[in-house]
Amino acid sequence: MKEIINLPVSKIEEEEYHINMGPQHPSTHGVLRLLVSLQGEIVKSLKPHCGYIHRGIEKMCEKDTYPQVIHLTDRMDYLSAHINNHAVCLLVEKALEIEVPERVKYIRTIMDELTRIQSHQLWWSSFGMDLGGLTCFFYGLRDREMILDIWEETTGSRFLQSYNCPGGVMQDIHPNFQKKVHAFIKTFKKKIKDYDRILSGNVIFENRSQGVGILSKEDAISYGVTGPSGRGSGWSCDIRKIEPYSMYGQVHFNEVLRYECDTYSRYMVRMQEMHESMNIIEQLIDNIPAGDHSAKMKAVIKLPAGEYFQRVESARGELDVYVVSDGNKTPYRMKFRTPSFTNLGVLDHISRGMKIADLVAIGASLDLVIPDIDR
Amino acid sequence: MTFNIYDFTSFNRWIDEGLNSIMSPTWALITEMAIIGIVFLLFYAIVGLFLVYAERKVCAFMQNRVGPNRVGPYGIFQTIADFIKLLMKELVYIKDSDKLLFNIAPFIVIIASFMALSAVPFAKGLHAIDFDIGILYVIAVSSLGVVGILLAGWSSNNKYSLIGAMRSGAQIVSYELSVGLSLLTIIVLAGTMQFSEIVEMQRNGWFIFKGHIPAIIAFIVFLIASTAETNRGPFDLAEAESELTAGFHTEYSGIKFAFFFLAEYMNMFLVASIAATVFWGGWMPFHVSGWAGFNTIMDYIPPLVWYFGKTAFIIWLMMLFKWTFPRLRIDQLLTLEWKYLLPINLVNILFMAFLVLMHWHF
Amino acid sequence: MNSFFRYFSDIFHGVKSLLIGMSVTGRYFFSPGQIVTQQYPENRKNLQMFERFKGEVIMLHDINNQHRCNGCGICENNCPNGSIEIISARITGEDGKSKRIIDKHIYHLGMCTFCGLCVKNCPSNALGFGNEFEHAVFDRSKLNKVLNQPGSSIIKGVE
Amino acid sequence: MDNDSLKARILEIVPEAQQEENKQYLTILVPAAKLHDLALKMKSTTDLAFDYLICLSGVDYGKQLAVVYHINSILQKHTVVIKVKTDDRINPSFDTVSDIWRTAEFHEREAYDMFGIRFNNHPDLRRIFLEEDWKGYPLRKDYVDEVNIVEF
Amino acid sequence: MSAESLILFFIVGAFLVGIALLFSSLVPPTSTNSQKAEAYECGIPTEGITWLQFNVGYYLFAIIFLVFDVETVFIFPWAIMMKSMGMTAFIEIIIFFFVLGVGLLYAWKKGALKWE
Repeated sequence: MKEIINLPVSKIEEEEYHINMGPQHPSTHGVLRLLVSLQGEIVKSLKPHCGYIHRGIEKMCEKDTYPQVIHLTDRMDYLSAHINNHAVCLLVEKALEIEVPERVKYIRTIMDELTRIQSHQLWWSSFGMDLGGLTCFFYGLRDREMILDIWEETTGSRFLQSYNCPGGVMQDIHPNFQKKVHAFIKTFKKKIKDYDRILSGNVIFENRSQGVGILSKEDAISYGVTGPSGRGSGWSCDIRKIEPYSMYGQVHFNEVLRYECDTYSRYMVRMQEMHESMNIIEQLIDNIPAGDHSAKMKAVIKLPAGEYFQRVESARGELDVYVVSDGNKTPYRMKFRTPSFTNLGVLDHISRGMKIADLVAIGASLDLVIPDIDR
Repeated sequence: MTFNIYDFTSFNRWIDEGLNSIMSPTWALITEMAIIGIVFLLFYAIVGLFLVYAERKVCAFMQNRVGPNRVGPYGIFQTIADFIKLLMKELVYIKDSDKLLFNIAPFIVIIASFMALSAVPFAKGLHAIDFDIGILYVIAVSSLGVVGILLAGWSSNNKYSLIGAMRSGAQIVSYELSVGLSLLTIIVLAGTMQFSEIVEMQRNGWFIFKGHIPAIIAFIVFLIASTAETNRGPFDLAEAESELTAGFHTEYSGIKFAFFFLAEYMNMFLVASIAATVFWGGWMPFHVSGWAGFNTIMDYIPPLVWYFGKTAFIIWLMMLFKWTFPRLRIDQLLTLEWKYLLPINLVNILFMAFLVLMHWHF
Repeated sequence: MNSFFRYFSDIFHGVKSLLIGMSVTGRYFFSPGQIVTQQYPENRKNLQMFERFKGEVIMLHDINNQHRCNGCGICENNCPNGSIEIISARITGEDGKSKRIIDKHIYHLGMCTFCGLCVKNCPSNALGFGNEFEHAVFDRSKLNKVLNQPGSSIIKGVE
Repeated sequence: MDNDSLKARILEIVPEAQQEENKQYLTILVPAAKLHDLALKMKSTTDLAFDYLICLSGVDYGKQLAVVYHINSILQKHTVVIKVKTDDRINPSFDTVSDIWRTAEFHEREAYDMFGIRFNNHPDLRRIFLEEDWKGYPLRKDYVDEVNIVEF
Repeated sequence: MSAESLILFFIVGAFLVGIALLFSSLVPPTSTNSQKAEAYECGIPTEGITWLQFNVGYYLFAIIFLVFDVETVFIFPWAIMMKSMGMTAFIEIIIFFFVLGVGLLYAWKKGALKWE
């Protein structure tokens, strides 16, 4: 009290109001710390502080063999665990010049898209929760449960499956797999209408998200904001289209693009992507060819010396694996270019001049996963 | 048509005379007051605990969940268990906080809701104080609660709390207007501010039917504004948990936190009961003029059931709001009030006045 | 005048969208049959896990208390976290040759990340995943398990 | 643009550049002093138009420390890998490219954090994951970890 | 009961809070340390002063509110008398509302109702 009274008026105005959002904050979905400078309710600038759950995955990779690396990639972006596995497997297969069986490609693609749907479902849930609509959270998680059950039946795990392995997948799909995926798609197509009713069309939601957190296409490219966040700015950055891998070259799907560049458009891109993912799954699920679930691999996988780079489209954006190999069974250097880490960089830029409530909405619309940032 | 089996006036008189016959008038008054105090205290606690339980169950059902189901059958003792737990919690004090204001804040919040409760008529003759300016009194007293919230936020020496308190101040101060004006619409129709008279006037039809269009508009506006005034979602900016963790009561622990919680639910009960009283006839049964048989059957349903039924329905509506909508932003909140609700309200009052003038109401 | 009409159409559409939203939650409120909550400790009896569920790593024993593990140590090498320790012993077989058998197959459940590499790479299919998932214990040391049951021996012909 | 003409164009800008063998992308080793100049031209020249920095990775090659830039052109749809190396392991430094590609800001901080590579003119070069008082740079090959949990 | 008994409700309310606070400050075990007494800011020590001069936006609304709330008080007596006074009251309130409405419109156009 006393200090304020003694302060000269001009001094008080200069003083910025610093407030910490995180590490223990409901809206950061983990342990991200944002040091926000406020003026009233307006965000002047913010500084992200990450590293609270940095586990040094890249360092650990240097000690692990390639099959062992995969279980670590699960733990980067735990919501698109399967896609992360897929990236490493693709890289290893590319380096060894192995052609995986068609069946594997089908399974991997379907699994990838299921991952994308469940990731977006969880994102939708937490987006609703961040905006204060707590019911969304439960609806999203409720429907996500079906995908987790499908996974559990086939891979044995609900969350961090480690299902991919270099050359193929760990186990063949469960006999019930196709039936259950069909059931899921049928159910979810109904449920997603509820999503639209309760949040997408809601006037409060529209006002909260439209015109908030404008990220122009140029900025998106310069900041490397990929994935649905980048596509919400009209940047066609879908690796599934640019450098198709697995079955993506052969299925028909639209790259969802929107041009409003705001939180709403990022939201709508993800909602549309769930439809597209279901579309992809529907094209593949009945046509999984018979065959082996894995290519013949040597017991010890050694990558020829050289440098390899693999891009895949994870649920949050472009996930790249960069490996420098010296011919050993462990990678010499393994770098993951994770989408959340890169997308975090733009948060300061697009949330300036917005309100605290907008900051929460923007953060949610970028769909940051903290372990993906910290690795 | 009078139907007085549920009239509590004689019951009150009986107690009053009985007490006066056995003791001096002063002591009788004191005893009466003690009885009323204890009754209201119990009522307050029971309604508060029940509402917390009800909200948990209601939101659980809306979210495809079961809700509390561990303590007692269907979890009905969950809130009691929570209350005991909170009572046994340590009260944490924050250094550099303004201790006096920090401690006073829960008092103000509770007292404001308590005093506002005193004017609510539960049934004929069953009300503590029947003011002739009942509505004005309730509006005035219930808005005292914002002082408590402001003090709580300010004294905590916490940035989240301070922002929450400021938001809450701007919010409640704004929505105060709409609450007042929407009630005024009905006062124009009723011509009185006394709750008992207002209820009595709805004997042959609730005001929401009598005043038709303007009354319905006023009811909707009142519902929105009162939801905002009780700091409930989608207007829970003061405690916006995804932005300000817990807003103004971030630093409150144990039973002090419980009091803010309790006061929020009691305020919800209060505005619901006012809405029920002013718009939906309070404890008056539902009557359709001309259907004598139907009306008689309705009369047999006790007024307390009518009253609590209507209140519960409005509380349910408010819960439906909270568990459906995302939260508004502070500027949208104020836009809603100043650019939508307030002009609509002003026009609505004129409309109602015109209706009254032309005798177009029923 | 245009903005005047937009003012009212805004209100109309806003209220409409809010009512649509409320219809969703309202519908679920009145259909308690759709509740998805699993009452976990109560439904323990009829809780059926999927057969592939990775609850813990177990060593498969047949009814004669025999397993297929010969203690080759491939699982130990494949484990990324070092959660498997093999303590082998040497015995003299019936033919007089000294051979290696498993003494203790120690499995640190607390360190296991259920990547499945040990099970996948086991050459004699001695390991598998069990469905038990209630692993909570009060003492961390209880998470270190010996997988081969006491008194068990290796199935003939596996080594 | 195919790899050969890309290489020719880059050699035009930086004659000292050398090509490194890589099956996937055209990989070019650039002297550290020319890096910023090259990056600027690569972005601004219309036929190159490298506007998207995919990935920036620090690599410890044993003797040398290197930074590897994977750069992509959205319009021209070509990708190039630019590498800069330094023998200076005590105080390695390169020019920042964060003024050209904003995404480099965070990635350079990561490289600084993990490899100790300084980036000149970087707006906010602090450790990003580790604490400010962390000793050493963990991803370097000569980093000794006193408390290694994996090798218990 | 008469209006004086309001004091009763005041006392009962204060009693309820007071007794619970008393109980809660005496019965539960207490412990203090410097970490516990920190203001909660997501686990990070607070930087700078909390009690700062705050945005004028909040106060602007308070001022507008004050104007309108005082007007509302004037409407209350009119509302009660409306029925009995009839046309006169109606014309009076139209004039009154016109003035109010112009004020609101002015504030609206001036941007005073815009949150900044």
